[in-house]
Amino acid sequence: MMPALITHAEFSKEFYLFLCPILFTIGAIGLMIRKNMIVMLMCIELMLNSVNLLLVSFGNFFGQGDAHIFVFFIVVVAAAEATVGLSIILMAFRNLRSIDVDMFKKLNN
Amino acid sequence: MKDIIKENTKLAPSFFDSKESIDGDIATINFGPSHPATHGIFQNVLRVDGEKILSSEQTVGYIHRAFEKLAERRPYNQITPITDRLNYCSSPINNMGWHMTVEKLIGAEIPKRVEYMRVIIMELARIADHLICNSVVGVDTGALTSFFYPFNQREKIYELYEEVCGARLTTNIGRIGGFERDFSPEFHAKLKTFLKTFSKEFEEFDSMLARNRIFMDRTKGAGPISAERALEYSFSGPNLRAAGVDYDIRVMKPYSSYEDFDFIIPVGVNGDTYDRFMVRQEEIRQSLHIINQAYKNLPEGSYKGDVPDFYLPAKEDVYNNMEALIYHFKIVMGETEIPAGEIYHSVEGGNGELGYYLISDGGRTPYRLQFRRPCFIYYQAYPEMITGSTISDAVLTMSSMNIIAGELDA
Amino acid sequence: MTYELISYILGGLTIGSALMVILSRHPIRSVMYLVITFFFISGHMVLMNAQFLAIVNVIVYAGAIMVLFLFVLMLLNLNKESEPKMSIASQVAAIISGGIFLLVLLAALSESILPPMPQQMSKSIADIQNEGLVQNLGQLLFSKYIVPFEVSSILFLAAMVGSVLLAKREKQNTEEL
Amino acid sequence: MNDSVKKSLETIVKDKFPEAVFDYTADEPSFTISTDNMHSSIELLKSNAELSFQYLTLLGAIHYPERTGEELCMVYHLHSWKHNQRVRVKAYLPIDNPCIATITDLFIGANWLERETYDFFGVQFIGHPNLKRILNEDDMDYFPMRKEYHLEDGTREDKDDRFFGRF
Amino acid sequence: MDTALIIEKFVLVVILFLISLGIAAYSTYFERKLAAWIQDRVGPDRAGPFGILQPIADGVKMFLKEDFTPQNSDKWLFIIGPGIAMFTALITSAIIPWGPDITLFGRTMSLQVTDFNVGVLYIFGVVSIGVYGIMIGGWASNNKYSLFGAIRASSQMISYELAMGISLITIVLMSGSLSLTDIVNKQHGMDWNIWYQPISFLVFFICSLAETNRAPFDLPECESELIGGYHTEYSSMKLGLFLFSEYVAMFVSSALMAILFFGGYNFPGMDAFSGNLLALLCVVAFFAKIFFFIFVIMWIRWTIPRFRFDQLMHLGWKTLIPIAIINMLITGLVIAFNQGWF
Amino acid sequence: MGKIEDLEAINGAGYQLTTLDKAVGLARANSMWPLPFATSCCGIEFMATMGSNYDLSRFGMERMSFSPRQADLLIVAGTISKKLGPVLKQVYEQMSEPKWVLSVGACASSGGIFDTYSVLQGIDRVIPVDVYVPGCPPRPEQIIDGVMKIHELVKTESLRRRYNDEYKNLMKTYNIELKNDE
Amino acid sequence: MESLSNRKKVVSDKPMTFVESLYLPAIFSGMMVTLKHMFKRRKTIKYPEEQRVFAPVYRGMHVLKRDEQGRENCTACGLCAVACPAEAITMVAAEREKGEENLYREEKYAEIYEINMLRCIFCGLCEEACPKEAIFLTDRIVPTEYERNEFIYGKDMLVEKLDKRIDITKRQDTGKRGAV
Repeated sequence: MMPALITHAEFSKEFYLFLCPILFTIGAIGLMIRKNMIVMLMCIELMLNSVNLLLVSFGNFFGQGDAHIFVFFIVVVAAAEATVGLSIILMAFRNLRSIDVDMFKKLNN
Repeated sequence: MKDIIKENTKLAPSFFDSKESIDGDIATINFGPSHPATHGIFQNVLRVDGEKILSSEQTVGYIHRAFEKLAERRPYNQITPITDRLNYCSSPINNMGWHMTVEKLIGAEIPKRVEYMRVIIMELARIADHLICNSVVGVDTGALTSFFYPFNQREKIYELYEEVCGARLTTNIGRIGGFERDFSPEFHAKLKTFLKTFSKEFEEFDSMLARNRIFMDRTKGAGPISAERALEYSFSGPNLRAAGVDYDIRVMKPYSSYEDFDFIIPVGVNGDTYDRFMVRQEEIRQSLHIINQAYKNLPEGSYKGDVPDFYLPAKEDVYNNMEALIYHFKIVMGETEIPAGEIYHSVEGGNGELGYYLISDGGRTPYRLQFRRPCFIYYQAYPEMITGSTISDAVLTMSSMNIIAGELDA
Repeated sequence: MTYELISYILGGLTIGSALMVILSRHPIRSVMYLVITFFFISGHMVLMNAQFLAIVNVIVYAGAIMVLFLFVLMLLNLNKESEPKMSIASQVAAIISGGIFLLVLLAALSESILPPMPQQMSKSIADIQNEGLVQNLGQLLFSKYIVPFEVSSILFLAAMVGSVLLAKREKQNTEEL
Repeated sequence: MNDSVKKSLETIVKDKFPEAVFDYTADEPSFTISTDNMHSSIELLKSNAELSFQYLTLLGAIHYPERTGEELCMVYHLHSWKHNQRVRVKAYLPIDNPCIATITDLFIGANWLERETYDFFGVQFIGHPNLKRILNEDDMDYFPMRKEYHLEDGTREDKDDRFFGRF
Repeated sequence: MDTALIIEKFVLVVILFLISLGIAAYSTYFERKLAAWIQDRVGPDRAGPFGILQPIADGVKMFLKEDFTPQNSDKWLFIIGPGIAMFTALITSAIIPWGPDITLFGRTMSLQVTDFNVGVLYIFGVVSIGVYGIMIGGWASNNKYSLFGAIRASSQMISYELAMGISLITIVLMSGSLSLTDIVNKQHGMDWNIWYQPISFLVFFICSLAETNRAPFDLPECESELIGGYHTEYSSMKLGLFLFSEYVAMFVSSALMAILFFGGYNFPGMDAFSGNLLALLCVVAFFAKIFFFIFVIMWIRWTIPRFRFDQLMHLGWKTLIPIAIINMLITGLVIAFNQGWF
Repeated sequence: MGKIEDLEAINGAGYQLTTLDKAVGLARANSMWPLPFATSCCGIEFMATMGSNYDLSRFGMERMSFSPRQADLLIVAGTISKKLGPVLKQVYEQMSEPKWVLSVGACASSGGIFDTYSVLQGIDRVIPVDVYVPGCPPRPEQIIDGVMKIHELVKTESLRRRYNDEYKNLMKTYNIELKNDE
Repeated sequence: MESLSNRKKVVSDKPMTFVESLYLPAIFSGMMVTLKHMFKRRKTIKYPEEQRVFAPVYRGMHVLKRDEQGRENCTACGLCAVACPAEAITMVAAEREKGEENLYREEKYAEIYEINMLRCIFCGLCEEACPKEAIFLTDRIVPTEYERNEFIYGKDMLVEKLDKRIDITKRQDTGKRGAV
């Protein structure tokens, strides 16, 4: 059995309280500045993952297994979301020949 | 340098083209000229959607060697080496087809023994040809070992050629009027062992592929062509028989005493790669059967016919006999009397109906010699056969059609 | 102390690679950087003894989702120039709003620093250490969270059917090509 | 050769194309026909139920430079499954205007053979779907199988023709 | 953490690394020899006695070959492609238990870099990122054949991962642990998993052939169709890494097959020994099993034809996955029955 | 024309092969991956050379590299027509250094029997050739002889061959650009 | 289509049996075949060390024969050059001078006799064309060379050396025309 690397006493939860919001913000900024839909979807995955990390750190700190379960479900949902999102992008590409978000304005017409 | 290769010649695209040309789903692939699956050199430009082939465009002529022009400039005896290089997998058939054409032109009587000897050599050549085709089908399905086992058998056939004529591949075997020498005792010994051992080792090769499900799945339905379509394309040989038409020159227009032998014509059903493979496999067995018959009934007699206009006199005669010396000179210089006329003679080559359309004006060289090259004629059906199938099928179809570049490009 | 150092270094790398995700022009590079980011995040999880989740993170995100992204990008085969650049102004605006968002987040989370120490909880330290281990997760998943677990499988099914339907090309479309 | 086939061939063809000239001296029966009637005669040979020459064995051209006005000779070899019999159809074309109707509509397999004939002799097949050079390079500016052109490549260095008056 | 442990692990890692590379190098030699034997030939015999220096010659040649980067390709990705392939092939060996503990210099050392308690999942993680190397390499080459190879490789590996995972669940069910050490220890003596799970083994075996791109699943690089597949544009040592990683992966997957189904380092009659002798014999037994599997994989390659792409997909999705699922269900039922759930 | 380097000249100019050069030469000689540019008859005989009876793999050559990038030895077996000349040149240019060329058979080496308007009279008009193998087609023994001649060349060649002026000049006469120059 | 020959037999319509559809039996039987080959005798002839025996009639490198007294047989009639389809033979004839009777058998001899071995296709037509039994193809193979011009073999390479006579009697016996 592998020894636990971080015991409770050594764990610095504050660090993760900074790290995860930063990651989340990077994802959010990416969502705003990129126009490639696939990259945007990737930014969403990044944001989800930062939340995962935060949940794990909290779970570890508070000794609650439920946090891990939440992460598990988030992963499940992210997987489903990615598949559906990608297939939508694929279909949009087939029709519009581009994966630029601005091209979606065409759909209005 | 510049005058040899025109610098402005559009470079024939090789397979190293970037993927920039992929437009969404549809990509254009240069299948050749230098691609491992094109045994020989020719090019197919495929438009593919994923792995599915939408259309194909062929370019041939990469080893065009001007056989027909060359044949107009060479005396009859010197054309035999040229025919070697048509379908080089079975050059004896080409050689003998040419000899028979000339014999037909001058109306020579050929002894039965020569005809039987020719049958033996030609059927050996057919075995060699089909072995190489089927082994390559095996290689293209990925069974690399199936290349080596048939090739070992081919090596034995090479040895047999070597005993008769002194060369392995481009045999220049036989002469107009017969053979240059009788079968040597070594040849007899080697042929006997060959006949004894070949069948067993061949069945071993057959057992590795013929009923293997992976192989069957790969080849069944790959590159099919219906009998009607095949006939419109003027298919011949094993590829036509795979589509279910039992057209075989050996039976339809027997030459060289083929009417004496009992053999069946294997046919397929769908004309797909599996059918072609199986037809060739069975033809190998039938060829072996024919060789057995011919060898058993090999008549006694001379190994050459009485063709004084083409067959060189014996060296002793040249020394001792003035007439023979004159004939010798005349034959070599190509000044013997040759009737004018036109002849079409065809033999069942490794790939199908190999025809020689010879027009003679009585001169030293043929006035015009056109080869009916079966590959050239049926390769044009290739795009139709592969459209709608996958790249893997295209590779298999190519190898199972046995396109020989030398024959294709003349 | 060692572990803190490791986690700081990992954290720096995580942020760096996450930045590269949004900064690289080429989508395939973005994918690669994102994969690396996921690895670093998994590294954090391993540090926190959540090995199961770390591996699941790698398998699902790096091994499946990102491969899918890569696959789609390869199939579409977009050229580098295909993505139009945003105007500098809107980029600056996005960064500023992002920064403000970060500040809000940090402020909100700093409130959440609560002092419930593990000693006050009923569990022993050994229990906490094994929290992320697969046995405990399994126990929880198949007892307390059995209903969500089953529901998630339905979600997957729905996603699968949906994406197949979406990505399937219509018949006449194929004939056109 | 079966005489009845020969006879019926001659009657059927002569019936439709009285100008056809039959020749039985060669190994296969052959007849010469005018260029304009070539396509229809082949169609007749193919579609006539009694003859049914349904297999195109070969087609090609021959160049006779001394025959002024009909330098090129087109030869079609057809095969009949029914009678196991071949027939040769010939037509002569002038070299200045070597045009003949294509038979690709009757036999798909004629496509490349006609392209090859064009490549070698410059015969123009009217109605051919894709008449361009097949074996030689596209930008070749002559038709190499015509008798006046050389076989040899000019760049060969290691041959010395002085000795035996090579042809 | 004690320094001795770190040194011990470091030494172990280096040894493992060398062993993996050495075995991979000599697998190429052995494969050539084996192919030759199968094909009635003698194989390489001119580089050194019996040609044993052949892999070294190949390696030296490849190192000094011109390193070519195609135009318009993504240089960064072009370089890391083979790196990833090699990296993923090598890191699996970290969790493989090579033998029981040995005692050296008064220390008890485990012949395993680390006993990861989710070892089986770790294997999946590594396998699932293994596809990146080929995909990235094939894409970055800027060549259509490479791209085809890459797409084939990725779809093939993703598809076969599933069946592989499901087939492994039976093993996990039977041993009740995700740790490879536990799985090995459960199979003491001759009590190997293969006797209970032959179908699982078959599925796993086929899938590992597919995952390592070995025949009959070598479509990504099949020469007759795609020239070199994903590595068409690679030359020099980058190509070497690609080719090498295939052999390392073959070595590692043979090790996994030995561990999961053939008792790892267990061998019949092992109770008669103890201590370091036992460990030594165990390691020998383990390597014997690994070599046997390497031999079988090569033997298969030189015998049978390869699948077509769609047939490969059909085999994966329509045959192997259902078989694996049914097998898993039956195993689960039997285990439940044995535990008295019914 | 033909041989890439005149060995005498290199050695005579005081350029000594170092031990490293020798070792590398030995390694390269024993691991030549051929690119068979087989067009016709000689290709079949080349296959016979690969077959069990002759077994090219004894020289470490059984791994065919159909991708020029990975090949060390271009084996041109068969007729090269003028139409194919540019393709051959392109394949040669695509090969990465160091590379050697073996011209197998009469057709590739000199045009052989086909002294015709469409056939290139020897591939040395397009790419430099190291070793010529006579025969039409050559026996496998001759092909092996040719391969061993190439080996001799490889063993005695310096590591820096592509940087010397002679090589550069040779390439210039063929209008082949040297890429990736360091 | 009806049968044309009444000899046809369909060979590829055997349906797949259930056992065959299981993949494994065929794979195993194939593997058994390859396993058997693993223990067979190797067919390889290790060429430079071992030589394969050529047929006595093998058409390899040419030789210009001398007769028993060591005189060259060739009379420079040029038939071989005419008979050569590859046009690889070049010769220049010269008259035999007084005192050279021990060198040349006939009154004329070839002053220059060159065969371009790179052009030669070893068809053996020159040997047949020769009326004086002067040129023969032997079972030696032509060595490979680095330079193209090394392949033009002059008389120094072709004429057999007096101290190293090349035995072609076996070839002559086997190939003798007229000996039925």
